[in-house]
Amino acid sequence: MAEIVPLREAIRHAVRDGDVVALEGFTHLIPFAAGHEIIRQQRRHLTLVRMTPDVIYDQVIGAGCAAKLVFSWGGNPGVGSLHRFRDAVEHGWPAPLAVEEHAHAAMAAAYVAGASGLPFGVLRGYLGSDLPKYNPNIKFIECPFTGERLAAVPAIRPDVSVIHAQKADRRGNVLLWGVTGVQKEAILAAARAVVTVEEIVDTLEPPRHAPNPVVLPAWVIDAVCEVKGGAFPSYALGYYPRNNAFYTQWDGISRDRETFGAWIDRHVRGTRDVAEFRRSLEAAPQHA
Amino acid sequence: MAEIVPLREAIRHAVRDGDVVALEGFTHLIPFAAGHEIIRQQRRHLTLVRMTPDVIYDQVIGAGCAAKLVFSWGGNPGVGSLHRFRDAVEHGWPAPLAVEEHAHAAMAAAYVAGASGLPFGVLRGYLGSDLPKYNPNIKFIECPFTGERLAAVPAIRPDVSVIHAQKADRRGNVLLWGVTGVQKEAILAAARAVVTVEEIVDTLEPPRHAPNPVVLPAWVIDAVCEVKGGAFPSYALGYYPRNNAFYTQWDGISRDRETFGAWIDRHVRGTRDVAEFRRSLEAAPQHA
Amino acid sequence: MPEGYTADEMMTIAAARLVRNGAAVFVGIGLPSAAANLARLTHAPDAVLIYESGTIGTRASVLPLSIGDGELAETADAVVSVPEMFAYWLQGGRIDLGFLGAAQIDRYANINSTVIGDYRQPSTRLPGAGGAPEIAASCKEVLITLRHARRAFVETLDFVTSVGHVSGSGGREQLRLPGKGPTAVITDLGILTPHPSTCELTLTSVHPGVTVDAVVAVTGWPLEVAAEVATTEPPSAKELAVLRDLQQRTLRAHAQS
Amino acid sequence: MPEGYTADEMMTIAAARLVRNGAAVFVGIGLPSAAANLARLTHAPDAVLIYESGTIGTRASVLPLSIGDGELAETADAVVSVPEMFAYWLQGGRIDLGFLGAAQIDRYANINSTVIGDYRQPSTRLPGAGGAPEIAASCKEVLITLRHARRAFVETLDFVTSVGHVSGSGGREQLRLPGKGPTAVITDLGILTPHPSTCELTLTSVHPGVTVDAVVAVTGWPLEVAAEVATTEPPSAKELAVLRDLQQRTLRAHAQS
Repeated sequence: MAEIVPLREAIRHAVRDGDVVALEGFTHLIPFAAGHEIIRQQRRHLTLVRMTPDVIYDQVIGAGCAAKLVFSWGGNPGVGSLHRFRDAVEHGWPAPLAVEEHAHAAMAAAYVAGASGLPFGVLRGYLGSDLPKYNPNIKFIECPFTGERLAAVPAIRPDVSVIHAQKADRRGNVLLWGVTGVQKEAILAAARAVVTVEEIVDTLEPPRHAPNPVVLPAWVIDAVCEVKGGAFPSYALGYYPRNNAFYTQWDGISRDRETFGAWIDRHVRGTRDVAEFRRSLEAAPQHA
Repeated sequence: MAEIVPLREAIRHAVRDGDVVALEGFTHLIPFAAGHEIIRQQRRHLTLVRMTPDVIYDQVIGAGCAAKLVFSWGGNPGVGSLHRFRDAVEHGWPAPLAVEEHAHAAMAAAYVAGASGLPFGVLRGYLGSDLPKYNPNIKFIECPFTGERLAAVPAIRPDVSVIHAQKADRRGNVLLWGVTGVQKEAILAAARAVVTVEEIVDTLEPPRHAPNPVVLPAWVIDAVCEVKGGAFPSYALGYYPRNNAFYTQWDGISRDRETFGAWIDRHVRGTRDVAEFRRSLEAAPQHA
Repeated sequence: MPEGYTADEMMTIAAARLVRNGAAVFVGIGLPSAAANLARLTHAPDAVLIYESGTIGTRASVLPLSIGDGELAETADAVVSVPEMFAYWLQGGRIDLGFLGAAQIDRYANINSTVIGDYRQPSTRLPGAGGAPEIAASCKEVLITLRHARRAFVETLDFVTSVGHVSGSGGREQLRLPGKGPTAVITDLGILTPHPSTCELTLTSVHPGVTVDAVVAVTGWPLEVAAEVATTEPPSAKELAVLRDLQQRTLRAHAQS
Repeated sequence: MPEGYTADEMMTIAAARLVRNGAAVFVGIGLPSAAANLARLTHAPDAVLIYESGTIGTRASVLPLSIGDGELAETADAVVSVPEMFAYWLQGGRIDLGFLGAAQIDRYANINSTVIGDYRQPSTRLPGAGGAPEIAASCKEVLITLRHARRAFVETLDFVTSVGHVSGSGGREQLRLPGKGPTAVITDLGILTPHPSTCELTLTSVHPGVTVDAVVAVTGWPLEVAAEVATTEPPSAKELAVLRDLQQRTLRAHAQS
């Protein structure tokens, strides 16, 4: 049953060194604030799971929190490379990063399997691709009825999943809408679940034209944290748009180890929460 | 791409003798009007598929349209037995009815597989049950990662699926909400798809507090038919409640072959559409 | 049977008492629905009622006649598709307590809801499995409710629809079934619970006014009887009042449609 | 290159022309998004644009910067979860046309978007597969767009992320891939199509002002050239106007955020 607690406390209790952690969000509602809190609390040796590791994972990897990444597309969406991710893979900096690499369809099926209590997911995929040569977690099985060859991947079952959503009510029921990605599956597949929300309200109600409202009942969540702006610089539909300038600037910030280090020290390690982080960025020319 | 056509025409084109037909609906939005049209057009040798064959399938079976039933729970919900179904299974009347019997979880997984372009669905199910002894379409497979034993069932791929929904727009996009059962999967798994709706409107919009709105785009549907009251005597959330009295009366009507035959001749074969069917029932004492 | 309440009321109330507050309960139509709602309206206000139609956390004011009544959807915290219900919620291992009924039950709480007689030439074709095999497998705990009669409590099932304790201790483990299976069978006469070591159903409580002999007489196998058979606490005034109020509201509501 | 338009504009417009009206198109960010939207705004008003973020039938007024921009959701006919998108819509075989980009391509239109160099010690770590392997497998037809350069059009891929025509004719059938694979590779210089019998990419059209030799020179294998190489129809005034209008609207909109 969800407890409504401050983010710092939620991360302190839920995320432990060495955990398998999924911070999910498919370009929308990316849990940046929660990722920053993981950096502030200096978690180590995490296995990070995410279909689309982007800027927040670049920061968590660059900050030295990660030992492994399970993913299917790692880029700065709309911009290009993730330089901290690349530096970790190409040069082992700040630490070597083991990689378990999939395609989107397989990650999605693996999350579904995790949420469904199944040990593996099945997909019509990976045929002809080199990925199975390098990832022992891709196997092939035969359909017992037709003999067709299908790919199988083990279920994803994070120790902890963290997502950001638009609203929660005071009982801890969570509502999100718009592009909802694989968030429901990530929450249901995890042993522990943390949700940050834009606001806590008396009654959950999607806006009139909300596409695709998704409700996660309080009893499948461990902690709900009110974190206004918790998805910045990504967006929260109905609250604020994506800060596209930041994504572009990140390319420059992250190319260089020292620039990155100074940025993360000043704006993340040197701040206590989203509000301070935002003020710190605004005080800095070009967000850098 | 959906054409907006009269129900009679839609059924004439979409449903052929010998087809595998799924009229889906989980107590809500049951496509009664479409089922009646199948009876009026005297389709034969159908394989009927449905998780919860209820009164409409009892009528279709009793009317001699069916050769086989694929199902997981066959009863008159809230009342008891389906007497025409039982008569067909127990005494081969009006014709023998072959049965392929599953549990709900397996039927749901089989529809999902059908919608997903997979040849089979996997579930943690059937362990210890006698059902696999009698249904060769239940097999067991091993997880390639853990060695666990899991059940597998072939995908359901109807020749035609028919559902009832609340609304369509003039392009043929369909909106349903409330208990939406396995309808999306039934439509996506089928080679041909027919949807009857309460009303055709200019702009699709779920009501303010609609739980769980589901949109099916026009281009996955072949025919949309405006059939006000098309789910009667089941219900259409936001339009009319379930006619519980009818379900109770059906028990009496259907127990006896002759009473059933007179009823179906008078109220279904003797009418041309839902409006006439409703008037015919209202003119008859006790709907019988 | 003492005056003031019926055997069905006792049975419903005895089942309701076994619903823990806060539990996620997979509810079927009929007695399970009455018991789960009674629990929610009395000692278990935070019980989460879940129907296989996809409605999660329903707070219907009246009992549903079908598993997918409109009020279940309208009063739910969330409504999901039926495939999601079975995959993410039931098979996902989130359900604390499942209710099952049956046409036949055996001494290890295996149940039949498929056919009476031979499967291919049945004397009675029953509705079939529905959600039962996976409810029996995946819920952390299962309660079975049915009326006591020799034709229902049988030596050998005509068909095993869903397993309880299979053929005794260790049976579920051997099949690697996730949940712990039936923890009680609640009838109109008393309560049977699986023996801690053998898993054989044992009469542990009789309802007020019912004798042990009367229960043994309508059980189709030599029924194990606990060394000390309790007498079920009779319905309290509050339990009876809330249950009757619920059922009268239900009758009134459904008479209108 | 003739005056009046850029090579990138020609490439986008050439790709847009291959989008049939009414087609369900799986669109990626960047050039595919520009091409698909251009098609929708010109000859293919009923094209259904689908993004892997779950948005179906989007009519965004500006091009998205990310695959899940808010306007994609707000202007969609339906928004579904990412697992549903990949399972029911892509794998379900409903997509007529998929767009793919690549860092490397070989003569059979197999592509690499994973690494340059050795997988375990890459010289360049690219973003990876994303949806590509299953887009390549399941769409009825695939268009590949990338700029022509020797480092991109290679004799041997460093890594096969997604297959096109595998190792030639019959390769897809042997793998039982459902779709017919890449039907055209559109570059800034011309259009390559798989040879009807060998499936080897063949230069069939050069954009205005581009010579066959220029294309051969930046292709890293001995490029097959069709007996008659067409010259791509230059952009029409309308195509150019609509594309530029779209891109200017996009710049203005994104400058604000």
